[in-house]
Amino acid sequence: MEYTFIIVLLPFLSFLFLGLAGKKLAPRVAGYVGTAVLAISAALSYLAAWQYFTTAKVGGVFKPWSMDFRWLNFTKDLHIDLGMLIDPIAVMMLVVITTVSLMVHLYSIGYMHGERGFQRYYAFLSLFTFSMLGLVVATNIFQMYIFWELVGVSSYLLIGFYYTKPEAVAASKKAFIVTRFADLGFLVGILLLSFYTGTFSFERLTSGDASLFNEAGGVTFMGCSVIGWALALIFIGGAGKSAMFPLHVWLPDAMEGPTPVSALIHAATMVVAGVYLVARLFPVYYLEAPDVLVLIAIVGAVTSLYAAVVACVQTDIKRVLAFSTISQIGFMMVGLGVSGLEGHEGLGYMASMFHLFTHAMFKALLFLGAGAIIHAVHSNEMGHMGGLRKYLPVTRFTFLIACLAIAGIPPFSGFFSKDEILAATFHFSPLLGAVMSFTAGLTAFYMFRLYYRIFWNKETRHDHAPHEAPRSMTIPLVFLAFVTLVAGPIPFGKFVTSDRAEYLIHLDWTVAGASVAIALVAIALATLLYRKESAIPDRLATSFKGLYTAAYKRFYLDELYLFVTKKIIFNGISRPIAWFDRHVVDGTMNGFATLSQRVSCAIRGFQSGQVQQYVMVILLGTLFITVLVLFI
Amino acid sequence: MDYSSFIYLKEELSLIAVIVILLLYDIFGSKKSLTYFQPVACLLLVGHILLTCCPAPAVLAIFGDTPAVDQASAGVYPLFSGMYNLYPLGSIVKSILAVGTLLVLLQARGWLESENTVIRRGEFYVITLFTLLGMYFMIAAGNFLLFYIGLELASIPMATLIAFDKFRHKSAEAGAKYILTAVFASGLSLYGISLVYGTTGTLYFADIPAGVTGSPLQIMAFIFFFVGLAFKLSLVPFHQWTPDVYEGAPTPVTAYLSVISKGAAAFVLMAILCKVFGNLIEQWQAILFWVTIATITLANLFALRQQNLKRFFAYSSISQAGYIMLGVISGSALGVTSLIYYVLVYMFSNLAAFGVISIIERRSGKVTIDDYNGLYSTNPRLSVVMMIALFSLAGIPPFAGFFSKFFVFAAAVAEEYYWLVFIALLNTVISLYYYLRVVKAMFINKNETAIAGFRSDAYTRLSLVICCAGILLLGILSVVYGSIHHYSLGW
Amino acid sequence: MEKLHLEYYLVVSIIMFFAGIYGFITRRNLLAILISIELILNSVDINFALFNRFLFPGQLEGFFFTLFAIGVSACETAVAIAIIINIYRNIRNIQVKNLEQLKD
Amino acid sequence: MNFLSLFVLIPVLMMGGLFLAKNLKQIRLVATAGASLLLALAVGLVVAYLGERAAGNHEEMLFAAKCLWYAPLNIYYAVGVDGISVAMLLLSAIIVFTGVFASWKMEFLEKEFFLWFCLLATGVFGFFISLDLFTMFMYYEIALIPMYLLIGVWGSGRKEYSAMKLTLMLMAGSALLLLGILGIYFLSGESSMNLLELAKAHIPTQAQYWIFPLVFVGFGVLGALFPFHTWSPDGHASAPTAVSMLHAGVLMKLGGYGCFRVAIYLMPEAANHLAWIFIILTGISVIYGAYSAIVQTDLKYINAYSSVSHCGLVLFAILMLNQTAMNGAILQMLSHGLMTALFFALIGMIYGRTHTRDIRELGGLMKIMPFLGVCYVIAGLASLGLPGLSGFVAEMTVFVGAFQHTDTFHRVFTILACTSIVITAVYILRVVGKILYGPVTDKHYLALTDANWYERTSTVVLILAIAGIGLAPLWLSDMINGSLLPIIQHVKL
Amino acid sequence: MDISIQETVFFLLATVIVLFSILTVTTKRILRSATYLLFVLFATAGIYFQLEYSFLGAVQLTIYAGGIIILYVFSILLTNQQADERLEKLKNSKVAAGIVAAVAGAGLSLFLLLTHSFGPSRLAGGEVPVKAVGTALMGTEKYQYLLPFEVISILLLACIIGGIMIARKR
Repeated sequence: MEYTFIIVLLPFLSFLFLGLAGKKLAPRVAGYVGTAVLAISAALSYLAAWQYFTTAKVGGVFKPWSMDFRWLNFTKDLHIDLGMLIDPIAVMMLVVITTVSLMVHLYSIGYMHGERGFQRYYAFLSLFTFSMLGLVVATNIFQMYIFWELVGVSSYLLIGFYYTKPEAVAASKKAFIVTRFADLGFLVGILLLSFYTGTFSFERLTSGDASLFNEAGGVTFMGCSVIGWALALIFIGGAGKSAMFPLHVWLPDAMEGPTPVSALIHAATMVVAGVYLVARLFPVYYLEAPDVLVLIAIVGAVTSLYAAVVACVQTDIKRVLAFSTISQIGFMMVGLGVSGLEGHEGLGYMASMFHLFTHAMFKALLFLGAGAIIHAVHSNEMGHMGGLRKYLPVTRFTFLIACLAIAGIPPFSGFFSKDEILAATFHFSPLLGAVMSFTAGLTAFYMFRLYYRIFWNKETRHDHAPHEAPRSMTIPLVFLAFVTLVAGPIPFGKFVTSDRAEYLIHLDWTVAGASVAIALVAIALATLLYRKESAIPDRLATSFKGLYTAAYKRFYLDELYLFVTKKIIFNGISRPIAWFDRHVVDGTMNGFATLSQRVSCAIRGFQSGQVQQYVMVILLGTLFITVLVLFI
Repeated sequence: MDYSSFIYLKEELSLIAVIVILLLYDIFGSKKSLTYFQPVACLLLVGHILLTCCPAPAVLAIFGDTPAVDQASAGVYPLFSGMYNLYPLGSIVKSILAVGTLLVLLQARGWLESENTVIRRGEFYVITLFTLLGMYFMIAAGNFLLFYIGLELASIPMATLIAFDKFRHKSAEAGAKYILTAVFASGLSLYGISLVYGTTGTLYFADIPAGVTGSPLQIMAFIFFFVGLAFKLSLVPFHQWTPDVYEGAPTPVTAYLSVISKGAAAFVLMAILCKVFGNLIEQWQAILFWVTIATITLANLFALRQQNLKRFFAYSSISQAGYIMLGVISGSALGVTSLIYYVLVYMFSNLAAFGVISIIERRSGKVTIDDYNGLYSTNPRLSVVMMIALFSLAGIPPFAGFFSKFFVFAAAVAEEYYWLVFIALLNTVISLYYYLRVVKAMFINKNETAIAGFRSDAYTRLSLVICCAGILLLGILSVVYGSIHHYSLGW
Repeated sequence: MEKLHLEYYLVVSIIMFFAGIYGFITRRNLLAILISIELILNSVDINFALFNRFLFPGQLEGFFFTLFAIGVSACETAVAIAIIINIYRNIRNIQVKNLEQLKD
Repeated sequence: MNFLSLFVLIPVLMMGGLFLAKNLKQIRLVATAGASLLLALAVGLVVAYLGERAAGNHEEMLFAAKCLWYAPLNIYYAVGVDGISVAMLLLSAIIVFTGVFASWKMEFLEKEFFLWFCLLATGVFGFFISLDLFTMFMYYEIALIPMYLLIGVWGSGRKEYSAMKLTLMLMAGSALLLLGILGIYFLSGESSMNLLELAKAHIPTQAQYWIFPLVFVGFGVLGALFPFHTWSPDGHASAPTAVSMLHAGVLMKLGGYGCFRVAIYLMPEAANHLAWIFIILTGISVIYGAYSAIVQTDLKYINAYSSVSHCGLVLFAILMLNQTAMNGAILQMLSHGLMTALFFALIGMIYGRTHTRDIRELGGLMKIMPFLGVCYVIAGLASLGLPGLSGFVAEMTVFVGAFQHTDTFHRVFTILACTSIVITAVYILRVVGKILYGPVTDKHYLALTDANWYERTSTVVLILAIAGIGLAPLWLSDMINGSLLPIIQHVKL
Repeated sequence: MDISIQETVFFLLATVIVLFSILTVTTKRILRSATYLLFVLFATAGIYFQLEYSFLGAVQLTIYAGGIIILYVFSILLTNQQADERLEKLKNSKVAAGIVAAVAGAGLSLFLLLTHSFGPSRLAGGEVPVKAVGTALMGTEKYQYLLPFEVISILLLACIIGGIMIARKR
């Protein structure tokens, strides 16, 4: 399996090449180079997947394959290795990433055509792909952290691609800092975990060897075990990347980046890194800190519901998709949170991974479709769209497929994965299941609201007729739509499960039927409200003004963040500190100087120029010293 | 009557010979021949220095007659039955002083050749050398009488040097201030000596320690005596004459006062404290502790504000004296080595600075720090010399001042004077500030009307080159310190 | 002289000494200051002679010190007076208050 | 004379060459040749060092040589290097090299500038090769004093004030240090200034309690230890480019290196007992510097405060007294040295074009000078600890090392120190966003040109070094680790 | 109370010295001051005579009274044109400072002197023969003063040169 190394390395070489030589290349060539390299990577990934899933099974369990080389030594036990860990989820992620990335690369040739910094764009895309691939094949948690940071930076660079646009710059900054803040949790979590277990290695951590955690046994902090804390902190890192409530604020803003970037990073790959992280460490979570898993489930559910509600009222199509992404990642988190480890208990895990897979495809499809629409109308606002079905037929159909998939309508892929999550959730807690079902309904509603507002509804005037995107953009759409269509029945449990053993999927029809029913009702409602131009939505908005505005404003979370950063950190901490530094600390230092000068001026009269005074001082000095020595 | 002892007074006798020759030359030389007065004087002094530098035993060996070495303190040859002590460290200090005097004389040439002073040129040389001779006797004295006469020989003619520019009121005023305070201080000192005599019954250094019992009167006597030397060293609170006199005196005389006179006094003070009042070590260490702190701190505080460079250097030299006291207070061999070394380095540094001040004052009449603004743009070499000197005074490596400061601190720390060294060290920061003020004026400040560029005379240049060489090499060549240390081992 | 203790003489010399100091500090004429100094030196001379005579009559150390001190004080006086006269020539005045140009 | 002395000799010879140089061309020739020679020598030293170690030479100090200097005080001119000094020498050589290119175009007094520059270099190199406390201290001061004139003459803004403040504060630190050194010398009972001999001797614990703070604070002033760091913002802001580079890049490392070599190494008991005080101070430095940097508007101030934070981390890590953290400290010194030098070089180049360093007046520079912009972003990313660049390696090593302490006190401060990576991100991105991105704020900027060849040389060399450490840290880390062993054994009591 | 002649002489001299010392420093006229000084010096000489240091007394009379006082008188007369001390009143603060300094100093010295036990007086010897003085001045043995004698001659020479240099017109 050594060649898998090349999968990761190729994008990096491409990045170096494009980054250093890009300026001298024609833009088109740069695009081709990037795409070609990705194509090789993708091909190798498929090869690897095929080879792995066909050969790696030993005794009914997929055996991971790994290679390592030492990168940095910390202590006797702790060292960072860089390497490749090939196991089912890694292979799955390789496939997802290379596929979506390839599609995005291809799509971007058309979408980014004529943009300034085209070469740079491709360099960054390659960098991102490299980082993401490195992340998923990480053999140890520190390697993951390394690539974790790298994807963060590539995301930053890509969100800020239009660096002359202040909004883009602000969004990129926000994205980076919020995730960085979460990464702090991740880092501390790593430090804690590694300190007590003495290893970073995933293989050792997830081996189920309880002796690793012996040292931490009994160490508690604020009533929870220290490993629990470590895992919770690590989850914070994942929550940041995966835009879990309340760390999701960066994701909607990140839509300022080019749309294909949103498709790649902020829909399909990077944002699921958190899910992947939890999945990677799942055995540890399950065995050492089940409480944290419950926490994860709750956070996932809250996020999911929250995002779905907000998505219902957004008017920027990319924002809607962004909230939809947040919501769907919430589903995945819930799936993991409710899952058990072995056998049928592991349904949630399997479902979550499956959903990750299908979601990557259809969400990328949605974003790329949105890109095609934006490409056509040069706007993100729903208000500027409507009635586009005539102009963009390919986009429309692929978009519809994706909408159906995400709404959970069989036989589209989303139905299968989501349904399993719901089943697992109901199995875990009916209440949570109900919430998630409701959220699924909301999902169907806002997706079709989106669909209708774009392609149906009232047609807006355009300066020039919108036209279908070029071939390079539509091919990816079609390809992804195809995957979305066919991915559903994939026997996913054969490949990716919590215990790496085979899992036989059987649909729970009560749950499935109910959810499909809910979805259909929601779609019907959306059709009613938005298919034609109608006053009902506005009326609803005015009658539930408070709720509507709050949801539109995303429940004021951004304002809260702004308040915390601007008012508290910037004005409340930094300014006083800077003032303190200049006036108190530095003032003290200057004070010494001033004091010396003052004293110097104050005593000048002492040197009066009168010789008699001098003599007097000599005499008194002598007497003083005498008295001092003799009597004191 | 055994007059053979005289032959061992090679330093003093050769200096007297130089003085006499110069005196006669000045009186009887024709006007034309007097134009060579300067070179002749300097050459004679060089000869004298060479003779001084020859190790005493080597010279003594010529006469084949080595006097008995005092066993109690190795290396000391008492002459005139103890009236006069011949010892290597003394000779080293004498030769250092002589070199310093030579440098001063080199720097003084330009000034002496000016119209007003040329007729008093001969006197300047003779009197300067007389004061030097006085210091020699101070250093070599083995008896308070000889010490006292030496002290007066070093200070009374000095007053005439200070008042040398007699038509300039400031010079005259400085002279008067100096002689009045000097006489007063020597009066106190004399009173102290009288009480020392009264309580010990002898004036011979060698015999006094036996009589020093530490009675209160004796301590008072000691303190009164101490005032005389503290005055010469300008330790606080006996320092107030210094700035006024330094400012008023002709610059070469200021240089001479600040270096030669001070260096001699420092060494003599240490010698007498250790050799004569060794029994009072607790008392004089306590005194020096506070006096040193006061000296360094107060002088630094005063120096902060000075504009006139000569006054500035007066305060600087007061604080330097404080640092010298760190060597004295230790009372150890390390201390005396450091002290001599410090004096040597200080001499080169201060004379370099005064050389620059002197030549600039002569060429432009300017002596304030502000006048030096932009000096580097017009007189780069002088500025660099000045900067090196200032850095050396501030104790910045690789200049010798760093080493000398380090050694005096080491000497004091060796005797566990941590707080004293701590305060002294903090004061180095203040002193660095004011030294940098001058550097700043020369290098950083801009000035449209900077002192015009000029070429200094060969004598000044020679002296500055010697000084700079000294500053640069003394630290790096450890042999100087090593040899001083070699002779101080018997301390 | 049995009844005349050393201390009697010493008291006299101390009074002379500090009278001199008082004079030095208070007089305004440079020559008057110089005269005060003579008192100081003179009192010291007495001290030496006294100690020699009363305590250590074996050798003449104090005696000679006095002898030399008288000579030295003569020198001092001569030079000081020369300087004062020079000042007088410069500014036609020998008040000590005129010696305050140099200060700070 | 052993070849380490060349590190001192070359700058001195350069000074001689500069003194004789007649025109700008010759000055540049001398400076470039000398700096290249130094760089080559440093690289050669690294190779030679690794070779010796690989050959199984386990002496604590390699290439050691000494000759008696001041016999009465038993002072030697003693040189020798271990992995740590080798690393620092390499850093210094790189920064001197790039500094020469960064000051390719001086406006006036080129010769003097390079003379002082070489004196500074002499001090820096001498400090790192010294094994004798006396020479170490001497070189330390030699390195400090040129700063005064370099800032005072060639600086900008409130240069006189800043130069004076910097010099006085650093000299006050060195005054404390001197007392500490003398204390060590006399109280160790060894009457030796040699580091290795002193380490074998035992300084009485009681004495350590007062000497340690003196030495630590003395060096700490240069390492921007709170609250003695205030020279840094003003000093850096006023200094000319190359001087800022050298000062932040190398000179501040003297502080950390000294704390480590002298304070910790020679006084292990006091280090163990008093570390907590300084951990608090350095912890404050780390956070405080970062927070202060957030609100600054002058690029150099931002960077200066950032240096306070980063150098605070160095001292913080040293005080953790374990091998990993100390290794991290050394790596952080290297990393901070390189990236801060890069920062200052870039700021200098930007300032040289726009004549302002106020981030409120700058904007959109990425479009106008993409090369500088990209370099600035890289420097920024290195500063905020992006993997693949040096900052990450250093910071992670520090954090992992610091986390080896299990008590709450250390934990809390470690986590506090960790938070600095977030704050760092905030101010770095703020600056990058303001000055490089967004619309161009001043039409005049449109006419500005991108970097020249010499500027490119300077930045590229630095970036290569940063990325080199960031990508392949193992050899460096192992080299340092090997040399830390004896020290750690010593400190572990 | 039998008061010997010695005592009478001493008290007489002491009175003169104390009285005129104080007058010397307090009188307003400088010429008087010089005259009072002369009296003090005479009385001092008297003390030397009483101590049987006749040679010293003689030197005192010749050098001090004969030489120095004359010098003073001449210079006072030379400079007395405007320097009329009576025109200005002494500043009270200065007087107070002087008195404080002098009294404090005197008090301290007296205290220390009078509490010090000098040991028994060993009055002996009688008059010092002039020949012994001469021998001591020319000898190099211990308690002989050839070297100081030579050095003081140098001092005198130096002062002569210096004095002339300052005092002469050019």
